[in-house]
Amino acid sequence: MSLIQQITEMYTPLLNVENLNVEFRNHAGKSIHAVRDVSFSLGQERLGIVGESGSGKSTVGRSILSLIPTSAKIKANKIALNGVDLLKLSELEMRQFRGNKISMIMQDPKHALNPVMRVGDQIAEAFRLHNRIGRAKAKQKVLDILNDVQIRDPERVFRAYPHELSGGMGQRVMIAMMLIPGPDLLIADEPTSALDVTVQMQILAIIDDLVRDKGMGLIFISHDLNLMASFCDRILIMYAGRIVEECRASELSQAKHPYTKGLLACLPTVENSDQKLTTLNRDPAWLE
Amino acid sequence: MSFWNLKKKTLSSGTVVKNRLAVPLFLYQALQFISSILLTFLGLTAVTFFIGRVMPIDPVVAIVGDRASSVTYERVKLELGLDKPLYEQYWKFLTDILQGDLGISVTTSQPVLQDILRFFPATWELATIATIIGVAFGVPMGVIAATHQGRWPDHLIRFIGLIGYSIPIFWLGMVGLLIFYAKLDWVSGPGRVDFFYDGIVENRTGFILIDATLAREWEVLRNAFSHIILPASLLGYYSLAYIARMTRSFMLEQLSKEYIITARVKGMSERRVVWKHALGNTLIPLVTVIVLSYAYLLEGSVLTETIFAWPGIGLYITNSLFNADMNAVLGGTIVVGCVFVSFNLLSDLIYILVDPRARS
Amino acid sequence: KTPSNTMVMAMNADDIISFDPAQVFELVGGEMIANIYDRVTMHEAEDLTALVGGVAESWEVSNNGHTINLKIRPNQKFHSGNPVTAADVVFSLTRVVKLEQTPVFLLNQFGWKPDNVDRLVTATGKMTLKLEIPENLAPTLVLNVLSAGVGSVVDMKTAMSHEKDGDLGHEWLNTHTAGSGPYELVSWKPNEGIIMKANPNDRHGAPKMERIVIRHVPEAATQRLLIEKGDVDIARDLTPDQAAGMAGNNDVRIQVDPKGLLKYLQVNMKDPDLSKPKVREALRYLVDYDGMANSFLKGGYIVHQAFWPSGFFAALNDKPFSLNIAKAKKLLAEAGYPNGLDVELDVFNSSPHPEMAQSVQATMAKAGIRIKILQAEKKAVYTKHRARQFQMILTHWGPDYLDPHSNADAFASNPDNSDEAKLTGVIAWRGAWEASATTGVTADAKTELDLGKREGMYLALQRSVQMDSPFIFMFQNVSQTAVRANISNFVSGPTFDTVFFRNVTK
Amino acid sequence: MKTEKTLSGWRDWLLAETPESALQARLSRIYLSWLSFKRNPLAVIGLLIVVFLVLIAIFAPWLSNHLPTDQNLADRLQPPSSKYWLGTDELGRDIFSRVIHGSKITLYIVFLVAIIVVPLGLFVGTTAGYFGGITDKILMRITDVFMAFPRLILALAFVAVMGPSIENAVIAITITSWPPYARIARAETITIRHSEFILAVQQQGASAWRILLKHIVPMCTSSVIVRLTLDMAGVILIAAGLGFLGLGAQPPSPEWGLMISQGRQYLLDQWWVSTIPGIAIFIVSLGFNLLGDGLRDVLDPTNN
Amino acid sequence: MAGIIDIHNLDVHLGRGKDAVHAVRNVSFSVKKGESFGLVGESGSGKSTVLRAISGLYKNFTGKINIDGKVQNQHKGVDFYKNLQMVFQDPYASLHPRHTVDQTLSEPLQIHKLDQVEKRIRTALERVGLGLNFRFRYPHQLSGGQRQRVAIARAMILEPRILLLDEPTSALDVSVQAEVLNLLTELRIEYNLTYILVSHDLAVVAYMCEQIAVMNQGQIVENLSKDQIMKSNATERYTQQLLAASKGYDRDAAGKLLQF
Ligand SMILES: Nc1ncnc2c1ncn2[C@@H]1O[C@H](COP(=O)(O)OP(=O)(O)OP(=O)(O)O)[C@@H](O)[C@H]1O
Ligand SMILES: Nc1ncnc2c1ncn2[C@@H]1O[C@H](COP(=O)(O)OP(=O)(O)OP(=O)(O)O)[C@@H](O)[C@H]1O
Ligand SMILES: [Mg+2]
Ligand SMILES: [Mg+2]
Repeated sequence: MSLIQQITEMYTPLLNVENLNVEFRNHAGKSIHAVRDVSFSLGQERLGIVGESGSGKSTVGRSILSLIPTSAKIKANKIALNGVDLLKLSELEMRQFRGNKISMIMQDPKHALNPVMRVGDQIAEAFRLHNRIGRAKAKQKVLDILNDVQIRDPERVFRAYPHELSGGMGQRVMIAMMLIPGPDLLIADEPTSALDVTVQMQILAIIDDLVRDKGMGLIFISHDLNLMASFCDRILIMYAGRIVEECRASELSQAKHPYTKGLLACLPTVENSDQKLTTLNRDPAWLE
Repeated sequence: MSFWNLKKKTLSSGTVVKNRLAVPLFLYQALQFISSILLTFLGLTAVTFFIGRVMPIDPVVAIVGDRASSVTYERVKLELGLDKPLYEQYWKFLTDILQGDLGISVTTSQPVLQDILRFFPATWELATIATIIGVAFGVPMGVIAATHQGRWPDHLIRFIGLIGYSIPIFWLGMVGLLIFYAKLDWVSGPGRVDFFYDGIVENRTGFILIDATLAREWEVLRNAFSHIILPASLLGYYSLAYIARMTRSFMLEQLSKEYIITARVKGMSERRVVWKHALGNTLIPLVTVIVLSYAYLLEGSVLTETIFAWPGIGLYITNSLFNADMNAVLGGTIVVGCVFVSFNLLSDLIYILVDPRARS
Repeated sequence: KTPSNTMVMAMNADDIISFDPAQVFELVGGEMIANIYDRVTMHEAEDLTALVGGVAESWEVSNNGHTINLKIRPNQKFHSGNPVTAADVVFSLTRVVKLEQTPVFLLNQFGWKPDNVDRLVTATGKMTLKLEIPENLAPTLVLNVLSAGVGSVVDMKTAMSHEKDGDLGHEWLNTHTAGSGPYELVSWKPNEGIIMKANPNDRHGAPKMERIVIRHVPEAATQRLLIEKGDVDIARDLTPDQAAGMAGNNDVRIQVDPKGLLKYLQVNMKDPDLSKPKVREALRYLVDYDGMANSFLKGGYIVHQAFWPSGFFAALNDKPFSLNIAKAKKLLAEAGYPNGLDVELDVFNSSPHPEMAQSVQATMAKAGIRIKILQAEKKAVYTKHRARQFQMILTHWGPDYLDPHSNADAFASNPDNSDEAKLTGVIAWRGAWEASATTGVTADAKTELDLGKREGMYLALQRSVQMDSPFIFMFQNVSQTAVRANISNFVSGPTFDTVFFRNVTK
Repeated sequence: MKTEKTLSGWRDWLLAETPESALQARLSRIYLSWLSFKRNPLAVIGLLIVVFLVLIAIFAPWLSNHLPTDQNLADRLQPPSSKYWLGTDELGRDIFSRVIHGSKITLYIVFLVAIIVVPLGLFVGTTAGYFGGITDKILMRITDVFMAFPRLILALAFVAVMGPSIENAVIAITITSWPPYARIARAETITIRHSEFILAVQQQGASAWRILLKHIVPMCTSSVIVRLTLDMAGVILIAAGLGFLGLGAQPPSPEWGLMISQGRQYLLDQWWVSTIPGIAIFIVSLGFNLLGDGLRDVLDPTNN
Repeated sequence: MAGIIDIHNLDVHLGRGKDAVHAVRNVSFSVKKGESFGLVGESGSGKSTVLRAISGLYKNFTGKINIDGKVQNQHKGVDFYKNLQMVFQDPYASLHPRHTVDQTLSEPLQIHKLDQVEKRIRTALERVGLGLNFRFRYPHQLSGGQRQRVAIARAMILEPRILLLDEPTSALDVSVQAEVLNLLTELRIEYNLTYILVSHDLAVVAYMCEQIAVMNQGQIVENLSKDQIMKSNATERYTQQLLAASKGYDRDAAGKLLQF
C-alpha cells in the first residue's frame, strides 16, 4: 500500500477513481448495487482487475467511459483523467474523451464489430471522428496500425467484413481500432477469454508491446488468475462490487485475503489431481 | 423469412471439402428459383381450378344471365368446354398458358392477359406509392420509437401505428373521401384520373404517373397524382403501421448489441450510432418486411378499390370470382402468385446485397 | 366541373359483358346499346307509351297476324356512313337467332329457329322486308319484342368485315359497335367506364351532349360524394335514404321514374311445408309491405302485389294483403303448424335486399316462422334459383319488353314441371309450380287479337296468381336518379330499353 | 401449504425462491410475468380492454336495454338519445344493444381463429423445422402456395363454397393466415433444434414426436401467441371485410363488421350507424394490439 | 484393445455442399472401463464432434465405434441411451428454459418407462448435492453451478455406465468449477463410471484424466498420460506449445509461437 501511495503522491496519476458506486435496477424492480465504494488510481502501468462473474469488473470499466445505461445510478467523488473530472463533463465533451483519450477493447470480437461494415471503415471511423483527415490519409493510417497489430495482409483485412476474420484476427482489429486515435488509457475487458490459449498469448503480446511503446495506462479485466499474475504489474481483486485486495502481480501467490486465497486454491492442476479441490466458503464478513 | 434460406452458417475454421458438383452458386439458386416458381404455379392453378369446380356459381349462368333458355345454356356450356372432365380442362389450361394464352375473360369479353396488363399496373402504382409512404414515414418513426423506448415519443408513435392497425379500411376510406375530397377539396375523388385527361397520354407502362411524365403532360400528372394520393396514403398508413412496428423491434434488438457499445466507445455521436450503425443492421431484416408488405399490397385491396372506384387487380379477381369467370381468376391468381414469389426472391437478393454475411 | 358538352354519369357498371345486341341482356349493357342501336320499332323518349317505328318507318300486319311487312325509313346512316337498308335488318334479326345467345328466346317464341329463320325473315326490296311468324301471337306482342335489344339493327357490312370463324362479327361486336343510334361507342374499359360520342347524323338531329361518359363507381356512397361535388352529372345507384339525404342540396335534384322491376318472394313447391296453400297464404300476411315502403324503401319502391307492374297496359293495382299476424297465425295453425317452421331464405347481398330480408325475417318470426337468411352474390342466387335448389327466395324480375305476356310467360305458365324439362327461363318452373290453372290462359292470352279481351285475360291471370301461387309480389321499383340541377331531359323509362341520353341538355 | 393466507402471505408464497410444488412453481412464474407485465401501462390498458370485452359479452343481456334484433321501423336512423343511447340503425334497431351483443360474436371469432391457427401453424412449422430435409421442403412449398395465393380470393372462395356464416368466414380467415405462423414456428424451431437442451433429450432416447410436442412446441407457443394477439385486430378487420362483402356473419346478426358495412351508406347523413361499431372494433383491436405488445415484452424468450 | 469404448478410424464429415467440413479425421482411441479419458485441443479441432459421433447425435460417420463390445451402427435403440449419457458445455443452454428441475429429471424416466419416479428424483437431487427445495425451480432461478448439477443429475438418473462430458465447466467460475469437478470425481468413484472429458483447458483435463489425447484440425496429434503432462514431456511441437501457453503469459514465448 505504502509504495503505491508514494507513487500517487509523486505524480498526478493518469486516472484517479474515488468512491465509485453503481446501482442497477433489474426486471423485477429490485436494485442491484453492482459496484460499491471502489477507489483506485493508475499510472502508466498495467493494472489488472480480477474477480468472479458478476463481481462488477466490467461495470467499473464502463463507468469510466460513462457507458452505463441511463437507468443505472452512478455516483463517485471523482473519476479524473489527467486531472479532468469526467463526471462533470457534458455528453458532448465526454464524446471527445471516448476513443480519443480512453478506449476499451471488448471481450468478443465476433459481436463487438459492426457486421455490415468493412473492417477498414470501422477503424478509420474511429480515427476520423476525432481528426479531420481525408479518406486516403485515413486509409494509410489504418494500414499502418493494422501492421502494428501484426496483421500480415493489411490490404485484404481492410476490405474484409468482420465475419470473414478469425477470432484472433478480429481481436487484433479491435485493438487497432481502439488504438488508432492514440488514447492515454486503454481498458481491456476480457480481451482474450473467447480465444484459444496460443492466440491469447499473441494478442497479449501485442497489447503489452503497445502499452510499453506508447506509454499508455492499461486496465486489464479478466477472471483468469494465472494470466493476471503473469501479465500485469498490479492487481485489484473484486468481490461483490468491492475491491477486497490490491497487490503487486508478482506477489499474488502470497495474497492475504481469504477470498483471493480461496480462488487460488480452487484451480485444478495436474499436480493436485489426486486431491479433492478446495472450494470457496464465502464468508458474509467479506461483504462487511 | 427467406424462401431459399440463403443465410448459411459461416464457419470459423475447419477444412472445407471441395464441392464435387462444382455448380456455381447463382446457377443453383436460379434452378431453385425456377422450380419454386413452377411448383407454386402448379399449386396455385390446381387450387384455383378446384375452387372453380366447387364454387356455387354456375359459370354458364354467370355468362348467359338469369333468363337464358336451356338451348343457349347448353350451347355456351359446350363452348366453354365445361362438359369435359376437369383434368382435361386443367391440362388445356396449362398448355394454353405455356403458349402465353390466358384465355378470354367472359366478364369483360377481352383476353385475360390484356385485362391484367391494364388492372395490375393500376394496383401496382397504388401499392408503390403506398409503400413509399409507408417506408418514408414508418422507418424513421420506428427508429425514433426505439431510441425513446418507454417514453412519450415511443408511446405516441406506437399509438399512431395501432390506430392504423385497428380501423377498418373501408370506413377510413369513406371518411377520408368525405373530408379530404368532399369537404376540404384537397384531393381529387375516386378513379385514377379525371376522364377528360383520360387517353391524352400514350399508355406505355400502364402507370399513369410515369406515362404522364414521359409525355411531359404535367396537367395529367398533377391530376393523376391528386387522385392517387388519398387511397395511397390510406394503404400507406397501414403499411406504415406495420413497418414502424417492425423497425422498432429490430432496432431495439440491434441497439442492445455489443457493436453499438463499441461505436460509442469510439466517441461517436448518438445520432450517428443510431442512424448509421444500428439502422444499417436493422435494414437487413427490414428489407424482407418491406418487400413482403409491398407484395401483399400488390394483391390489391378489394375494399379500397371498391370505395375509390380504382380499376385494380383485386377488384378484377373478385368480380371475376363472383361471376365464375375462372379464366380471369386463374390469370389473376397466377400473376399475383408469381409476383409474390418473385418479390420473395427479390427480398433474398437484396438480402444478399445488404448483408455481407449472406454473400460469402 | 364537368365540361358543358359532356354528360358524366356514375353507375355500377360491372354487369356489362358485351356490346353485341345479340348477346346483351344485362341492365347496364342493355341501356348502352339502346342508345347506340336504333331498333326496328321503338318507344321514343318523347312519348314512352307509344310504340312507333324506329328503323322501320311503317308496317302492315296480315289479318291472321302471321305476316308483317316492314318499310325502312329512308336516308338513315350507320355510324360508319353506310346506309341503313332492309338487308341490314334481315341480317340483324337472323343473326340473333343464329348466334343463340341469351336473348334469342325472345325471337324463338315467334317460331324462328336457326334452320328456318332465313326463310321467315326476308328482304322484299332494298327498303322493304317481310317477317313471317309461324306461331300464333298477338301482333302487338311481336312489335313490342322488336323494340327490345334483339330488334337492334346492326351495320351488316361493318360487322361482316370483322367476321371470324363464321361468328357473324360477334367477337368484334362484343367490344365495338356498329349501329345507327344517337351515340357511338368510343371505348369500354371494364371496371373503369365507357365513353360514347354523339352521332351527328342521328335521325332525331345531333344530340346535345357530344360525349357521354359512364364511370363505373361500385359504391353508392362514393356516387353520392361525386354528384354532390359536381364531378358527375348523374348518379344512378343511390339508395332511397341517400336520395332523401340530398333533399337540402340545391345543386342536385332527384328524378323519380317508375320502373318495371318487381321484388318478390317465391317459395319452392318441392318443399312439403311451404307448398301447402294455407302456409303460402299465411306468408302473404307476414310481410310488412307498408312498413318497408314507408321506411328504408321510401321513394325507391312502391307496394305492388301483382306480376305485371303498374303504369303499363293491363296492370292490376289491387293490394289485398297487408301485415296481419293474427290471421297468419290462424292460417298456420289450420295448416298444422301452430309452432311455426324453419325456413331458409336466399337473398342477394346488395342493398336493399338484406334489409328487406331482415324485415321479412322479423315479421315472419312473429308468427313462428324462423327465417335463416343466406346472403350471396347475385349470380350465386341465380344459380340456386335456376337449379330449383332453394326453400324461399327473395329476388326480382323486370319485363323483357312492354307486353304483359313477358311476365305472364314467366310467372303464370309452366308447360312442363319435370326437372328434365329444364325450363330455366320460366320462373314458375324454377319454383316447381305446376301453374295448372293459368298455363292455358297464358297461352290463349298471347294470341288474343282483341286488346280489350286481352286486358281482361291478363287481369284475371294476375288475380289468380296473386291469390294462389308460390309468389308473393311485394314491391315495384321507382328509380331515383340524382341529377345535377343544370341537367335536364334525362329520360329514364320503365325498362333498360327506354333510357335515353340523346335529349339531355346542360 | 397453510390454509389461511393474508394477501401479503400469498404474495410471498408466489415469490418464494424455493417453490414447494409444481403448482407453486408455475403460479410463481405466471405471477412474475404479471409483475413485469404490470409495469407497462399500455399493456395493462390492453388487458383491461380485453377483460372488459369479455365481461360485456357475458353480461350482454343485462347491459342492453333493447333486444339486438328488435326492429322498429318508425324509429329508424334516430340519432343518439336517452331512449337509444347510441342511436338506431336503418331498421330501427338499437345500436347500443347491438354493439353490446356483438361483443359475443367478436369474442367467438377471436376464439375460433385462435384454436385453429395456432395448432395448425405450430404443427406445420415445428414439423418442417425439426425434421428438415424433404419434409421441410414439401411443407414449406405448401405454405408458400397458401402464402402466394391472393388471400381474399382464397377466403372468398371458401366462404362461397361453404356458404356464408361467421364460422366459415373465420375458417376462411384462418386458411389464409396460418402460413406466417408456420414460418414463425419453423424459424424458432430451427434456432432451437440444435440447442443443447434438445440434444440432451435426444440423448435420452426421446422420440422425435415427443421432442416436438413436449420440448419444441412449448418454446414456440409464446411467439405464436404474441403474434396471434397482434394479428387479432387484423382478424377482426378481415371478418368485418368479409361482412362488408356479405360473406361473413349473416343478418340480423349484430356482428360489428356487418354493422359497419350495412351502415356505410348512411355515413354521410347518419354517421353513428357505422361509426359506432367502427369505434367498437377500433377499441377492441387496440386492446388486443396493446396486449400483444405487452405480452411480447413479457413472453419474449430473449428477455428471460 | 478391449476397452469399454473402442474407436477405430473414425471420420466425420459435417455440413453439405459448399460448407462441407471434414471435422474428424481418422481418429482412433480406446477407453478402459472405469477410466477417465481426456480430449484437449483448440476451438474447432473436432473434440465435440467425436463425442457426438459416439453418442449417436451425428449419424453419418465412417469407421468403427465399439461400445461395450458392440459395434454401433447408425441407428440407436432406446436402450443404448440408458447406458451412455452426456453432459453439455453450457449449463445455460442445456436445460429447457420452461421446464422445472422436476420436469427435466422426470423426462428420462418417462422415456425409459422407469418406476419409482419420486424416489429416483429425490436420490438424484441429493446425490448431486442439491436440496429438495430446488426441485420446482426453473433454470433461471439457478446459478450456473447449480444448473450444471441438474444436468449431471439428469444424466445420472438413468444410472448409465458411461458419461460423456463436453466442456462441463468451461462456462463456470473457478470456484464453481471446483465444486463440479469434485462432484464428477466422487460420482466416478462411487458408480465406477467411465468418462470421456472434453475441454480446451489443459489444467482441467490433466486434473481429471488418466489418459489424454491432443487434437488439432480433426486429428489426434498425440496421446499422453498424466505423468507425461506432469513432466511436460510431450514429443509433438504442437503439444509442447499448448503446454507452454497454458502456463501463463510469457513475452518471449509469445514471440516464438508457430502456426499449425
Ligand atoms: N445493464 C444492467 N442492468 C442490470 N444489472 C446489470 C447490468 N449490467 C450489469 N449488471 C449487474 O451488475 C453486476 C456486475 O456486472 P458486471 O458485468 O460488471 O460483472 P463482471 O464482473 O464483469 O462479470 P463477468 O465476469 O461475468 O463479465 C452483476 O450482478 C450484473 O448482473
Ligand atoms: N453442424 C455442423 N455443420 C458443419 N460444420 C460443423 C458442424 N458442427 C461443427 N462443424 C465444424 O466441425 C469442426 C469441428 O467442430 P467441433 O465442434 O467438434 O470442435 P470443438 O473441438 O468441439 O471446438 P470448441 O472447442 O469450439 O467446442 C469445426 O470446424 C466446426 O466449424
Ligand atoms: Mg464482464
Ligand atoms: Mg466443442
